[in-house]
Formats: sequence, structure tokens, C-alpha cells
Amino acid sequence: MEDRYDINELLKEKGTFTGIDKSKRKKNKVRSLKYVIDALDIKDGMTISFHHHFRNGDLLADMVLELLDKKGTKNITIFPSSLTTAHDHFGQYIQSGLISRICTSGIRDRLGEDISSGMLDTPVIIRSHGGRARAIESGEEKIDVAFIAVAHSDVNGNANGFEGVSPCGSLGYSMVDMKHADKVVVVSDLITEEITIPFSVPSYNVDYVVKVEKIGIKEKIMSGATRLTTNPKELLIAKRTADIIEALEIIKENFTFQTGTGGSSLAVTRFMRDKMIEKKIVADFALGGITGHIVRLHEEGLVRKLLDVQCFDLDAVFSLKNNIRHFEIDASFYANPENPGCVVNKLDVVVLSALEIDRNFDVNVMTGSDGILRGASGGHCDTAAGSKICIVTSPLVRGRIATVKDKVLNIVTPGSTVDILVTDHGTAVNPLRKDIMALLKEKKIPIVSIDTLVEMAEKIVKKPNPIVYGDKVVGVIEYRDGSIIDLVKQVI
Amino acid sequence: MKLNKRAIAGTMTSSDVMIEVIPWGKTSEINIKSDVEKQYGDQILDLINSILRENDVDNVCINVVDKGALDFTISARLKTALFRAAK
Amino acid sequence: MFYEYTKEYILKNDEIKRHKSALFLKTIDIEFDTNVDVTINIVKNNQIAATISAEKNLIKCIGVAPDFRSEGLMNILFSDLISYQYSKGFYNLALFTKAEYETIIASLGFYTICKTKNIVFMENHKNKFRDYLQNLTQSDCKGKVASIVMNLNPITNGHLYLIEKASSENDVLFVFIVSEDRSVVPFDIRYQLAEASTRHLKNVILVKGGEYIISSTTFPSYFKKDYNSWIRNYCELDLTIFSKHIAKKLNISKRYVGTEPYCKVTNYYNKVMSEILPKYNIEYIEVSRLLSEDDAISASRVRKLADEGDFKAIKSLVPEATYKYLISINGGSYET
Amino acid sequence: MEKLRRTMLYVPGNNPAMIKDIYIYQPDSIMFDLEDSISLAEKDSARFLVSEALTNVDYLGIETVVRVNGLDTEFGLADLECIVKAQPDVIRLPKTETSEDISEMEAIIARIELENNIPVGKTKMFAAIESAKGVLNAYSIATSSKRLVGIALGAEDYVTNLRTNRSPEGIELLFARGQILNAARAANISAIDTIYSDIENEEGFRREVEHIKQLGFDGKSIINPRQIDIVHEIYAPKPKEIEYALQVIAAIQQAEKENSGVISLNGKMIDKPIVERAERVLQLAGINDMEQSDGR
Repeated sequence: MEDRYDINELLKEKGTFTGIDKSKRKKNKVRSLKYVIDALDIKDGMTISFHHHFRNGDLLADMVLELLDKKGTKNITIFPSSLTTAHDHFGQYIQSGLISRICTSGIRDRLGEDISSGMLDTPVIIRSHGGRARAIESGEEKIDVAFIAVAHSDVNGNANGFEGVSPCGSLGYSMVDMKHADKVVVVSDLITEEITIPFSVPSYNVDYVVKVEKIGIKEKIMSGATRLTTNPKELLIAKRTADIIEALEIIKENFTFQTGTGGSSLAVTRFMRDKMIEKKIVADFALGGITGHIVRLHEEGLVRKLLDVQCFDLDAVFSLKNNIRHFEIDASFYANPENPGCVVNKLDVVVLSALEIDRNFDVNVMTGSDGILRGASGGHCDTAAGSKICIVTSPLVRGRIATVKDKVLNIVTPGSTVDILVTDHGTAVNPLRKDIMALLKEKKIPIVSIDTLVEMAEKIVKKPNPIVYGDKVVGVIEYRDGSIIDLVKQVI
Repeated sequence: MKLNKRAIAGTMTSSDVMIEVIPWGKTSEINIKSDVEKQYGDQILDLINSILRENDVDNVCINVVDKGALDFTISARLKTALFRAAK
Repeated sequence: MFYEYTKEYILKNDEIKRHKSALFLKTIDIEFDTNVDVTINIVKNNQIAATISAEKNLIKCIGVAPDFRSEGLMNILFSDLISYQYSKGFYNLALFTKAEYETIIASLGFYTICKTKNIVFMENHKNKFRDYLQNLTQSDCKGKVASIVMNLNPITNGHLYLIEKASSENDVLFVFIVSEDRSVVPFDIRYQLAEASTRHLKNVILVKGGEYIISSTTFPSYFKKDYNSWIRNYCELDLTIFSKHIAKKLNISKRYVGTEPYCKVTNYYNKVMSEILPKYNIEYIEVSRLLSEDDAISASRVRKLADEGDFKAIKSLVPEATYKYLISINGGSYET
Repeated sequence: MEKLRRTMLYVPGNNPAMIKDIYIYQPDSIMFDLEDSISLAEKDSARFLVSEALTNVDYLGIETVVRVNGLDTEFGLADLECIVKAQPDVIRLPKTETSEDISEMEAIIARIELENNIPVGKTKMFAAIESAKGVLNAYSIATSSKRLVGIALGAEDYVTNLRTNRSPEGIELLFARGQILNAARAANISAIDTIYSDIENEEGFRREVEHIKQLGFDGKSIINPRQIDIVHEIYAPKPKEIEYALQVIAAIQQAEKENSGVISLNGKMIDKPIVERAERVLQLAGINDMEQSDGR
């Protein structure tokens, strides 16, 4: 038996109450950006993270990098959830030596060209949204400082993305960062003394709060309402896709789905709506990037829950704010492959797009037909792997570029997870899915082989000159589990 | 085919091509700006040269702004521009 | 058909419709320039979705409503405008734009001729500027090479004084005569009078300024005498073209200007010149104007006197060739 | 068997983005337009574009129709010279008023065919009737040439000519529709109804298609691919009709096997009209793989 509990020992250890001076309580966490950057002492080899919920209207990443650059900081890793045209000029920070490594989901336009030309010595690490969450949670990537732009925060960092002057809606991608980063800085142009309720960022995760004059360029963050396409080709693809979803008997009570925001994916939702009303069916949840059109289904009672990792328009933002079952989820819950409960695993069907798809159904959403980085991995391979049925929609050719081809330039999503390809020139089913093939044949849905589509495309556009690659590897594409699925070569 | 004046045909909308034909006293010159230059620049040049040969056109400057036009469109636009230039 | 928009072509005299375009541009923070010959709008659901205008060779006032960006409306507008201007005989088109739009406009068949920190000047023919530079002069320029850019409208003793001074201080002097024909005296005459009046100066080479030296293309404000927010940009652009390309090609290391007592725009232009030229190792030399009866001799003063028929007063202010010309057009008689 | 012409899809002749793969919408006929959708300044470029498309693009066996400009314009003849060589299935003549309009164009087409080693008569013709005079001459137009495979109503110009306008119910078109339809049936050629231009009004479009189907038209000229499925759906036979048609055909085959002169089904005699109707039902249902004659 142990000795009796020594109360004196406890008193000595904890100290006794001596009174409190209320006025000396720490006031709040608000500091200037410059103060924070100096105080955090961001130096060589450190990793800082951002999110891309403000998309093309993001101002924060540049504000931070500009200050660091002025200080002469070198050799840091930037770890944004994605990069947009707002970050087009980041080549200058690579040239100045500030940025020596980039991990991201997307990279495009001028920065994509810069990277593809070999500007950065270390290859960019491309991860899916689920893969990024996995890398952070597993400790594979350590974030020293997470800078989180929010639309509204209180003085202690309780924050959300759906109030304020430049709302972005869900903060899903940054929720993983805030839990695992060493230091978390919340930045906004609306900071109130009053507590932010509801909040997506809890203040206990936040070290500093920074007020800036403007956190985002409103018109570049998102549009008011995503417009439904009137493009006949996109409508054709969408209708065929909806017909297939119906034929595959997916539209049953409590089914679940995710549709992208591309012209045809969005229209798929519209055609599905008609079928749901006709069959009197209610879906359990819609997942993913949420748009006003999905919100409408929710508000009409056709979809019970919206699981929202990212809002795509202001209608979605308003809904996130007002509809209780429109729920903000983080990237790990969304798609981390090491999290067996991640929701992509509960998807009955996902409709995705592609820059390129080949005979093996391998999909490229990262590099253009010229081999240059101009896309985003996003949740593509995550949802393809998780869903029961993954449908890729795409026109057979875009302009003079074949979308369906012999071999994709880069693989992001392996063909073994892609089940159906719907194009304007015909629908192909992955031979691995004999069940789907049989069901569609039974329902008299016309099917062609992927080889036929490849040949049709080549007949239309003719064989292009091969891309001239250099020896340097400029990008490493990670599959969601962390293995390397492809390398992106320098383009000369 | 004898060209009398400069002429232009086509548009710069997707899948189209705008082609300008300028008769001049110098060796022919073909300038191509194309969204798919890397992949199809050579083929576009070959196509244009073959149409010029077919129509016996020389000493001409051809300016091409291509927005991913297929061969049949490039051919139609060049023929239209030549037709207009020959008027 | 499948078109979901209509197009409208607005000509200069259609004030009401032009006003609509102006209002539209205002909503996207662009100022409508009333000096345009034609405006083309793309209209969707009775609202302007995109607009473009042109005055002669210059494309202006380009705007696309935020909701309609990335729908290829610019491609439609540029195609239509190029075709339209082509039918009017304007084959070579140019424009100024901000750096952020350079790539997209380049994809519409335009080539960057020159850019400054704030603006990019682009043209739709690849070789036009190259040919211009090649055709500037045949002569080989060695030693100290200087330049003056002048309107010579018409040439006066004031101009001549500046030319003679620069001529005497250098091995070669290029006198660029602004060729834009918006001056009172037509360019051909201005050139002839200058030639006659400088014949005695063997190291002076007269050059037609052409489109790239203070022309309505490279410097639209100069001719309208407006003093808007773009003037600094235009000045910088014009002077960068001069310094970076023209002076470099001709080995010019100095540029002379006369002091400018009257014109606000010219004055400002000179001020910007004094900042930019040294960056390219070109010396900026300002020379005080020659006075006559305590008043600077200027072309405008001469023109005013000619209008009043005071040829006696003119005689002492201008070279002989100019004097004869003014008399011939004003119907006066020679004074001996 | 007569060719199906439920949908004749307009495509502006100067739009390469549409022309290059318009076949994906699977209309029964594609109609390249050189006429009203093309501005005067672009008549030449549309002509070259359609000609190159016909020569180079694989339209997957879908009937190709080119609407040329009338011979009374400066473009008509040039259109024919350029287009006939490119061998579309059909040349559509706009604003036809008399049988002479057809003969005049036929003569030119025949000459061009001859000059270019195309079998004379290969190029079929289609006539659009867009005026009161044309409507009154419908039968003589319909019977004016062996090349003529159909006539169509062009209502926009026609109602202007009548001094009225189009109404949702279409009472103003009753006479013209009846006249054209009867002329076409008497001449044993296709009858195609006019366009419906309000793309957004799906309800109105459906009503009109049901109306013209009931009148007896073979199909409709359409201006947007979105309208195709609706027309095909309305023209699709009901399952009962298909079942009956299949029984009729089975009965014929049975009778043939038995060398029986009289064919009966469920105790009722099957005569020629019943057989014809059955065949058409199966064709519309897309079940029939029987030979299709080209053109008619």
C-alpha cells in the first residue's frame, strides 16, 4: 500500500490562492502582421501554410510573403491548400530565394509556367485534399505557422468564413492546419470585440489575431450565384450522365452524391433533380464544393444534409450560415484515406471532370496538353477512390486538344478507380466494371469502348507533336496514400 | 492566283482561326500565333504552305491567329482570305 | 440559333447608345473615352456584357462585365473590331493595356512593342515596329549623336536657333518631325520648310517621326491636350520607346528640348523626359527659347500673326522658306 | 422506307465550333445555313467553311442539308457552285414561290454535277415555303422535281406576308400547315414544320410539336440542340403501339412463310395502311433494321 495522500505536498506544488487583479488580465490576441511575423521568428527551413478559400481574391499569402521577403528571410516551404491566379507572381519570391519548396494541390497560369520551366530547384509536391490532410495528421509535413484568412474573427480568434465583408464560406481546408500547426495566426478585415458565433475556428487553436485593411478582393473570391450552363454540349453530357446515374439505379432513398462545379457537372444536378422529384426520392447528403444549385435541392427537401468543405458561390455561403444541416467539414473528415470514416467513402456516386483521360481510364487534372502545370489535384483521386461509382465527364476534344487519348501526360487519378467516362461523342465503361457494363446494356444505354473514343478523337484533331521535356523533375504527384503516382517533367 | 489587296477572314473565337493575307514584293512569310502551337504549329504551317502552292500564291505575308481550329477550318479561312485578296 | 447574345455596332453620332456604353464602363471602373469612331457591344438579356471601341488605329475602352469573364467575349469583340476596322482601311491596330492583360491580348494576335511599369503598348503586326526601326536611316551614326523632336508647325527662327545650337555641339543631329497630321500646317509642307531652312547644316538629318514618336498612337493625350490620369503613363511609354529602341538604334546620346512656357502637356512631357532619358544614358538638354521683343518665338505666335496678316512682324521671326509659304497661303504680297 | 426527318437542326454556316461536331446531338438532318444567319459580309466565308466541312468532317451518316441563298440574290449561284461540289445530301432552297424556282435551281445543280463527275440527280432538293404565294402553289412545288425530297414551312416570313403574327395556338398557320402537308403527302415527300424560336419556353415547344405531329408532319426544323430530345420523345411511339406493330410484322412474316395471301391478326384482316403504319411505328421506335432507301 502507498503512503497516505500528502496534502501539504499538493499545496506546495500548486501554490495557494493569493488574490487576483482583474485589470491585469491579458486583453486579447490582436497584433499587427509585422509584429506577428517578427515575434514568430520565421526562418530558414520553416513551413508556413495558407488556405485557398479566398481563391483568386486571396490577399493574405502575398502580404505575408512580401513582409518575409523584405526581412530577407530565405529558404522556406509554403504549404497552401492550393494556389490560384492570386499567386501568379510568386515566381519573384522563388527568385529572391524566399521560397525554396512548395506543397500544394493546384498550381496554374504564370506560376505554373514558371515552375514547369524549372524555376524552382526542389520539385513541387502535389497532393490531393485528402492526401494533404493525411500528410499533416500523420506528421509527414510539419507546419510551423498556419496563416488563416477568415471573413470574421473576434479579438481572440473565434472565427468563421461566412460573415463580414468578403465572405468565403466554409474554411474546411484550413481546419486541419489549425489543429496541427505549431502556431496559428488568424487574419481578417473584420475583427470584433463581440464573440463570433458560430465559429469554425475556435480561439483555443489561435495564437494571434491580425487585422488587415482588406483580406480579399470580393469579386474575385466567388460569384454571387453559379450560373447554370446553357452550352448545348455541356447539357448533352450532363443529360447523358444523369440518365446513366438513373440507369445504374443509384437514385434511391438516402443515396449520396458529389458533383463538381464544371459546366456539365452542375447541370447533372439539375437533371438529377427532375428524376428525384419524379421518383419522390430524397438523398441523404451531397458532398464537396457546394453551390447554390445544391443548396436549392437541400432547401426543397430533396437532399437532407450538405457536407461542405468549400463553398463555390455566395448562395452556398448564405446557406452555410443559415441552414443547420448545411455543415462545414474539414479536409480530413472529407477525404483523409487513413481516416476510415472519411465521407468520400460513403459516396454512392461522384461526377468529376478531366483535362485528359486515357485508354486505362487514368486521369490527368494537373497538366495541360502542353505538359505545363495548369490544374489542381483537388479531391479528384479522393472521391474517385472512395465512391461506389466514379463518373468522369468531358468533351472528347476541346478546341484542337484531344481529351481522350492514348496516354495521359500525367496521372493524378488511377484508372482503376474511374468507372465510367461520359463524353459528347459517347460513353465508355471501364472494363474492370463488368457489373456496370451489364446493367447499362440491359437498360439500353449506348456504350462504346474507350479505344473507339481514343480513335475518334485522334481522327478529329490528328496526332500532335510530342512534348519536349527536359531532364529536371519539377513536380511530384502524390497519390492520396502518400505514394508517388507520377512525376512532372520540366517543359522546354 | 493573283492577289490585289490585303484581306482578312475568320475570327478568334474558340475552334476558329483569323488569317490575314498581305501581298508584298518580298519572299513569303508566315507568322503563326496559336493556342496549340507546340502541338500543331508544324502541321498548321504545312497546311498553309500546301494551300498556297495549290493556288499558286507567292510573295505574300500570312498572319495567323489560331484558336485551336481544325484543319478544315484553317483551310476554309485561308481560302476565304485569298478569295477576298484576289478580288 | 444557339447564340445567346446579340451584338451592336455604335457609330460616333449615336450619342444615346454611346452613353449606355459609358455607363456600363463606369460600373467596372473604366472611363469611356468620347474620342472614338466605333463602339461594339455584346448584349445579353438587354444588358451590356462586354464592349470595345476604336478611334482610327487605336483600340480603346475595353470592358467585360465580371459575370461574363472567361466566356471568350473578348475574342468575339476583338475579332469583330478587327474585321470592322479592316473594312474601313485601318489594318494596323494598336492599344495600351495594363500588364495583367498582356497575356490575354497577346493571345488575340497582338505583340508587345514596349512596356513600362504601368502600361503595355501592343500592336497587331509583328514586324511593323522592326521595319520602322530599320527604315529610320541609312546613314552610319558615329561620334556624338544628338536628337530633337519637333512639330515645326511651321519652322521658326526659334526652332532654327535650337537646331543650330545642337548641330554645332554634335557630330550628327537627328531632327524628328512629328508626322501626325493634326497640325495646322500639313506634314509634307512642314518637312519641306524644315529641309529648306536647315540645308546649310550638313550634319542635320531630318527624319519623319512616324507612328512611334509623339503620334496619336503612342501618345494619344498629346493631341487632345487632355490631362487625365493616363498622361504620365503615355509620356513614360513614348519616352521609353524613344530611349530603349529608337535612340539605341541610332546611337543617340542626347535629346534637346526648348523651354516650354505655354503648353501644360508639353511641359509635363519634358519633365518626365528629364527623369527617363538619364536611365538610358541619354542626356536631357533644355535650352532657353530664343526671344524676340521679350517674347519667345513660337509657332503659335507666328500662326496668329499670319492670321492677322501681319507679315512684317513675321519676317523677323521665321526663315525665308516659311515666310514665303505663309504669304502664299494667306494671299499676302512679298516684302523686300 | 421513307427517311426519318423528325428533326432538322439549323447550324449557322460560319461557326466552326458548332459545325465541327454538330452530329453529336444526333438530329435526323443537319442543316447548314448560308442564308439568314449569315451577314452579307460573311457570305463568302460561310460558303467556304461549309464546303470544307462537308468534304472533311465525318457526319456519321446523318443527312446533310445546306440552305443556300436564293438565286435572286447575288450569292445564290456562287453558293451552288461551291457547295454542290462538296456533295451534301440535300440543297434547301429558301423562299420558294413557284415550281419554276425549283426547275431553275435544278438545272444549275445538274450542270454542276455534270461538270464535276457527280451522278446527275444525286443531289436532292428541299424547298422552304415562306409566302402566301408559295403556300398556294404548294402542290405544284412539291411535284416539280424528282430531286425534291420534302417541303418545309417557313412561318416567320409567311405570317408577315399574311399581315399577322405567330400565336401560341398557331391558328394563323392552320391553312398553310394543312396545305403544305397535303401537298407533301400527295407528292409522297416529307413535310417539315417551321422553327420554334423561344428556346427557353419548353412547355410551348412541346405543345407545338404535339400539334404538328397530330396534323401529320414528319418533323420540325429546330434551332437548338436542346429541342432535339423533346421532338424525338414526342414522336416516339407508345409501348402499346410498338407491341401491336411487332405483332403485325410477325403476322406478315407468318403469312409469307405459309404463302398465304390473306394476313390476319387476332381475327382482323391486316391491310396495306396497317402494315405501313406498323412499319413507321417501328422506325420511329428505332427498332427497325430494315433497309432504308437513300433520300425518299
